[in-house]
Amino acid sequence: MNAQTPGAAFNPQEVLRAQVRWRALEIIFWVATLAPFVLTPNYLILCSQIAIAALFALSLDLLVGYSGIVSLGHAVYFGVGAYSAGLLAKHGWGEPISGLLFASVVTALVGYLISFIMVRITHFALIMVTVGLCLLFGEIANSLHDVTGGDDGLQGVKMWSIFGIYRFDMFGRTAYVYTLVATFLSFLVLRRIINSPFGLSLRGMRENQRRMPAIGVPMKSRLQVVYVISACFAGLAGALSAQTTQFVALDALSFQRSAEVLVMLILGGAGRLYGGLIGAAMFMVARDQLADMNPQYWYFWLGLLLVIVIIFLPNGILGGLAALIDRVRSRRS
Amino acid sequence: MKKVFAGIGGMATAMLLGLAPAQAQDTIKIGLIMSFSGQFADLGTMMDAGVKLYMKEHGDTIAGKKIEIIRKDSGAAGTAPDVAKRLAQELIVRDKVDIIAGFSLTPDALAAADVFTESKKVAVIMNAATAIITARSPYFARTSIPLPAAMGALGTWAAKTGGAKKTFTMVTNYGPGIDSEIAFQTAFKAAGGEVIGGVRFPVANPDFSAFAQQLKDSKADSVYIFVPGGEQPAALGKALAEHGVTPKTVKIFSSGELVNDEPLKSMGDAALGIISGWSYSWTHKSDTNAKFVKGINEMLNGRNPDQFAVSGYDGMQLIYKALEKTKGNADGDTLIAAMKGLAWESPRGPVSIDPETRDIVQNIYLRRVDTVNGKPQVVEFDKLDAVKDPVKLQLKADGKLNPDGTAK
Amino acid sequence: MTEIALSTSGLNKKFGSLVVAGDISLELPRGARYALIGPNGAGKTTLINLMTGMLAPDSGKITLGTEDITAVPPDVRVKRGLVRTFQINTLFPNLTPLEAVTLAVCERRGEAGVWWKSLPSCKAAADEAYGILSSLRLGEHCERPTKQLAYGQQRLLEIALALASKPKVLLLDEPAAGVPKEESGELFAAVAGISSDISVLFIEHDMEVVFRFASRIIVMVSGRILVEGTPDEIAANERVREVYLGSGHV
Amino acid sequence: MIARFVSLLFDGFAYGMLLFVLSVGLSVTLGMMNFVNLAHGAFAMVGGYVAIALMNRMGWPFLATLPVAFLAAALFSVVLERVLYRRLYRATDLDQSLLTIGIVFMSIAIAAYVFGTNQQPVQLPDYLRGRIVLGDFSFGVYRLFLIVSALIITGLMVIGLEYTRFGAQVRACVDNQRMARGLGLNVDYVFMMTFALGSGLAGLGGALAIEPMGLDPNFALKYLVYMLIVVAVGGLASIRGAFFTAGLLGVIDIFSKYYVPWIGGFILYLVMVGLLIWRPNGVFARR
Repeated sequence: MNAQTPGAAFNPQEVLRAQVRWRALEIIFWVATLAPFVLTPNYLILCSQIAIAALFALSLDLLVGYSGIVSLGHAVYFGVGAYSAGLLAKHGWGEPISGLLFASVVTALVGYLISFIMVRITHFALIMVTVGLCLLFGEIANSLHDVTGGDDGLQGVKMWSIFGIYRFDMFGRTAYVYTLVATFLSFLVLRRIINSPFGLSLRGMRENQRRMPAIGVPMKSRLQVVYVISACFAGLAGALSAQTTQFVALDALSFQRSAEVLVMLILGGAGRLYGGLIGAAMFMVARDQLADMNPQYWYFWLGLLLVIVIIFLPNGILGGLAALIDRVRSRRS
Repeated sequence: MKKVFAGIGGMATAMLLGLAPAQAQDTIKIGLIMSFSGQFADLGTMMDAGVKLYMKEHGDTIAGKKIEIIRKDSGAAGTAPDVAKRLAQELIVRDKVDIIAGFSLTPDALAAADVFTESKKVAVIMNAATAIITARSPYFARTSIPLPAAMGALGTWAAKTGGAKKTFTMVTNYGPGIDSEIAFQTAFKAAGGEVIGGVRFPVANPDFSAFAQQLKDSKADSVYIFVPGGEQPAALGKALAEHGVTPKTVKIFSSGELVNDEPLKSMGDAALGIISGWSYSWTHKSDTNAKFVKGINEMLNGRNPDQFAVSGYDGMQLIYKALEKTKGNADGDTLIAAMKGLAWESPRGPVSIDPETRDIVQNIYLRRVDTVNGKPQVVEFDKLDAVKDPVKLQLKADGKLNPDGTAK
Repeated sequence: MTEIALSTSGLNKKFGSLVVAGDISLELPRGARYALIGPNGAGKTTLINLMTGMLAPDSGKITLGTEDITAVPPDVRVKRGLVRTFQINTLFPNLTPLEAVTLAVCERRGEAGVWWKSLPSCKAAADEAYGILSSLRLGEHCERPTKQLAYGQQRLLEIALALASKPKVLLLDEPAAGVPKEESGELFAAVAGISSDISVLFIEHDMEVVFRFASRIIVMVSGRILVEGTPDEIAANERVREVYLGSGHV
Repeated sequence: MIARFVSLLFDGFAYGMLLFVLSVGLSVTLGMMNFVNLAHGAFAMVGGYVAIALMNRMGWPFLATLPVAFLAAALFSVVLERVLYRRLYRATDLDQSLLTIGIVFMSIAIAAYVFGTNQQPVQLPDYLRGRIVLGDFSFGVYRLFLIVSALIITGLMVIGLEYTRFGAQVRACVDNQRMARGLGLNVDYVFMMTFALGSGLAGLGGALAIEPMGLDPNFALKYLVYMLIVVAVGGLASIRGAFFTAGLLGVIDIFSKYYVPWIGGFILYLVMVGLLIWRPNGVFARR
């Protein structure tokens, strides 16, 4: 796909612009996120949780898909965000939007502190340190029973209405609008980040860690920035979860949550911007539907789904689709 | 283009109509939220067996209405109360259920409390055992066991009759564990005993030897234990036996889970002499229970029922009896009103729903592990009749209980 | 006296008991074309790794211009103008050449850490990147993922990436490694076209090429400099014949 | 005082040895074959259920079930290796983890379906129960048994990998696959056997773990994290590393729970993160 009109002088800027341009499919995707209001109004609560999971997966994609750093402990940031938002609301400030901002700032700070550890190590040790930190934070939250409620969860989170008008209702209408808007705005920011020079240097790190210093890139500080950004958005997802369910459980910080979000991302396809979104939707819907059909043994079907995807669609659903389209195209031409 | 939009619009309308079926007047939908998978899957298995058995015995119609059950798994992500809350919301919004029942764990029930208050739907709690739960929503009714009631009775007995002077408490560090620790300690001290130490261990804890050693080093003459279901009772029991802590050396008082069938089998003779205070054991002698045990045996390949099964059974019983009274009206206010004061003969003995607190009133049995037919088994030797939850009695005495049974 | 662009004095590096760099002292004047030769395992690439900071020396000093850079991290050395290429392609397989070189240019211009601006807004960087690619005849391939390029084109991209950092000193580690002899001419034509302001030190095995392009030659054996001199001096040197040319031609 | 200290040390070490038996196979597959096998816990669970079924349904003695547990898990893993894993040897770590997590999910459901959700009770023979009292000191017999088993396994593995022909082949395949192939080694076969060995050890660990840890369908997931910790801190493919790490972690866990129970697992994870930052390749890694 050459963006140049034949005969015109080559314009490199146009080539780069063609890559970041909004595509029709993207617009359709986001318009489709509004469909549940009309098509499945009874599923809005699930939809809002999908939106939250999608944002969480997107924040992880920045690390896994774009920078090539695997984290199996991303729930640390989700949990910190959830507890900050939850505690703020519990202790008298239930305004949602400022709560979100507060939580993401707190999480970004935590992410900044943790990033000093992260940039020192690589590979398997790094993955295990992320696991370790996740477990460590879980234990801290558990032992601070008086503050966090420990295993009983943080109770008494009371959210005010958004703008003093829209109450979080039982049907999840407000919750879905709220999480969808937050996720979409975050997506815009993340999309911009990925399409920025900084985003290009992230992809450079993913592609070749050895070359980067040789073209003058200070890897560590670049990595620290991406850790902070990723943490910030994961925290935002956590805060959204705390606010819409008005409850925070220890589970927010669990290894399971970390593993789950990674599964969603790989399922959808890492490093593809929409991979996390699609993976989250697929995973959550599949889990919901399978668990309804077969509450005791649905694990089996979910496991089978993962195995099938990996065997037949390596690189996730979007990766598999892209490969398929490539194959069809090359056959035609 | 216009056609496409028209098509989408038509589809949307069709789906809207399809998804919101006119509520059939002759069906009552009951949503069951239980941990069918995960760490506490067996709790769900047992509770559900109780539910199924009751429906098998009593049919699936009541007051001319068909009962339809929708099962939801809250155990998927381990202990995830936000999932339980979402499931409750979805059952009400999406599946249009009339009644919700189940709730394996305290956090699940607490997280979902507001949903019932807001939607005015009745929820029957079949396990979650922390005292305060029923005070969190006026639509909660409970058929399991308010822990402090049983543990308080056990504490008093331990100090007065059981011969314990200095005790050590070991509980799991979450709501029910802390509840029962406080209840036991308070009652034990009030009856003249001394609490010389205690430990709270995490919900996920693979090895108990450090805690067994602590108990041993405390030189206590007795110990009180609370652990939830799952792998903990057997693991803890074995760690104690391994460190030479058996009822022969240290008097062991516990809640019911420690002496359920599986841990008893694993502990073997080391369990002989453990005293527990609880509302149900399958060894309870009554005709109702004999029939119930037989039913569960058939359903679960010979496994004996435990507290979870009987709570599930009685939960269904409560719903059926209340619906009978309201002639099939499942409206929240009507139904909860009908539940208040209901009394029936359960496999565990006579039970009723306290009209003030909507919590269960039942006998608490004191039991000892003895050898029966060559195997260790729980044997009842004493009971306290019609025990109410002391925590809520205290709230009431302090004037902190609303007329609808919620806490101020 | 000519201005010295890069110098090392007394560089030492050991892996266990193996000496990979022993007392290496050399000077690279501004605008020079020096070749570094020696048999396999002589420590040529290790020397480049030491000079660029990818390995830390056990002792010794590295000076860029007038500045001691021994303790300066690799990326900062690049910013100061000391740039290298790799013997084994060290590229970004899924980026296009345009993206890769734009990245390097942005980095040099201090724009690559900017996350709030969109990439296309860096017009100057993109134009410059395209200019570099065109000058190496990669212009028409700049939109294909790197992994799809022919091997020779990938070797050229190695050099393009280095040039994007506007080096003062360029260290080329076997630029024509793995390229068939008939195509290597094109690569060295590109090397020859590098601005004469830039000092170049290149590793190469093909003696013909070395004698054609280098003004001076440094011969390394077993981690030490054996001899340094003009091509004629080297060609005439007995010890070089013995140790290097001899063994190479047997 | 000394008696208490010795007792804690003993309990912790025995607990660690159990972790060692469960994890050492993962160290082998992950370290030597470079395959992220998160289903290692599922293999352990297979061993556990096989042992339980033989004991409770067919009346086998406990000790006789152990070799069968080993073989069953090894066989099961070979089938999976042939059918699924082999396709992913060259895939990314992420794809490997997703596949194996999928297998874990399936194994949990299958175990729940076949054996029920309840804890499987195990009644050990009398000679493995109770404790030995030596003056002030007392030791649980089963824990002693665990320590002895772990020592035997370590000994056999070290000898097997360093002094036998098969061991030499394994090391050759790991060091340089291409060269090993060139030398005429059947790399596929060596990998399959290595994998079977690693999974068999997991199965054995699963059978040994029923007594102290219990067994239910969640076993496949519950102890995965502990296994990963042992492997990471011990250093990949290092049997000695896994041995010492497991022992150390067990002791730290028991000591911290004894002396500072209110912060429970905190110290264990803190130590783990600290060790990994200090020695990212594993504390006992040779490199």
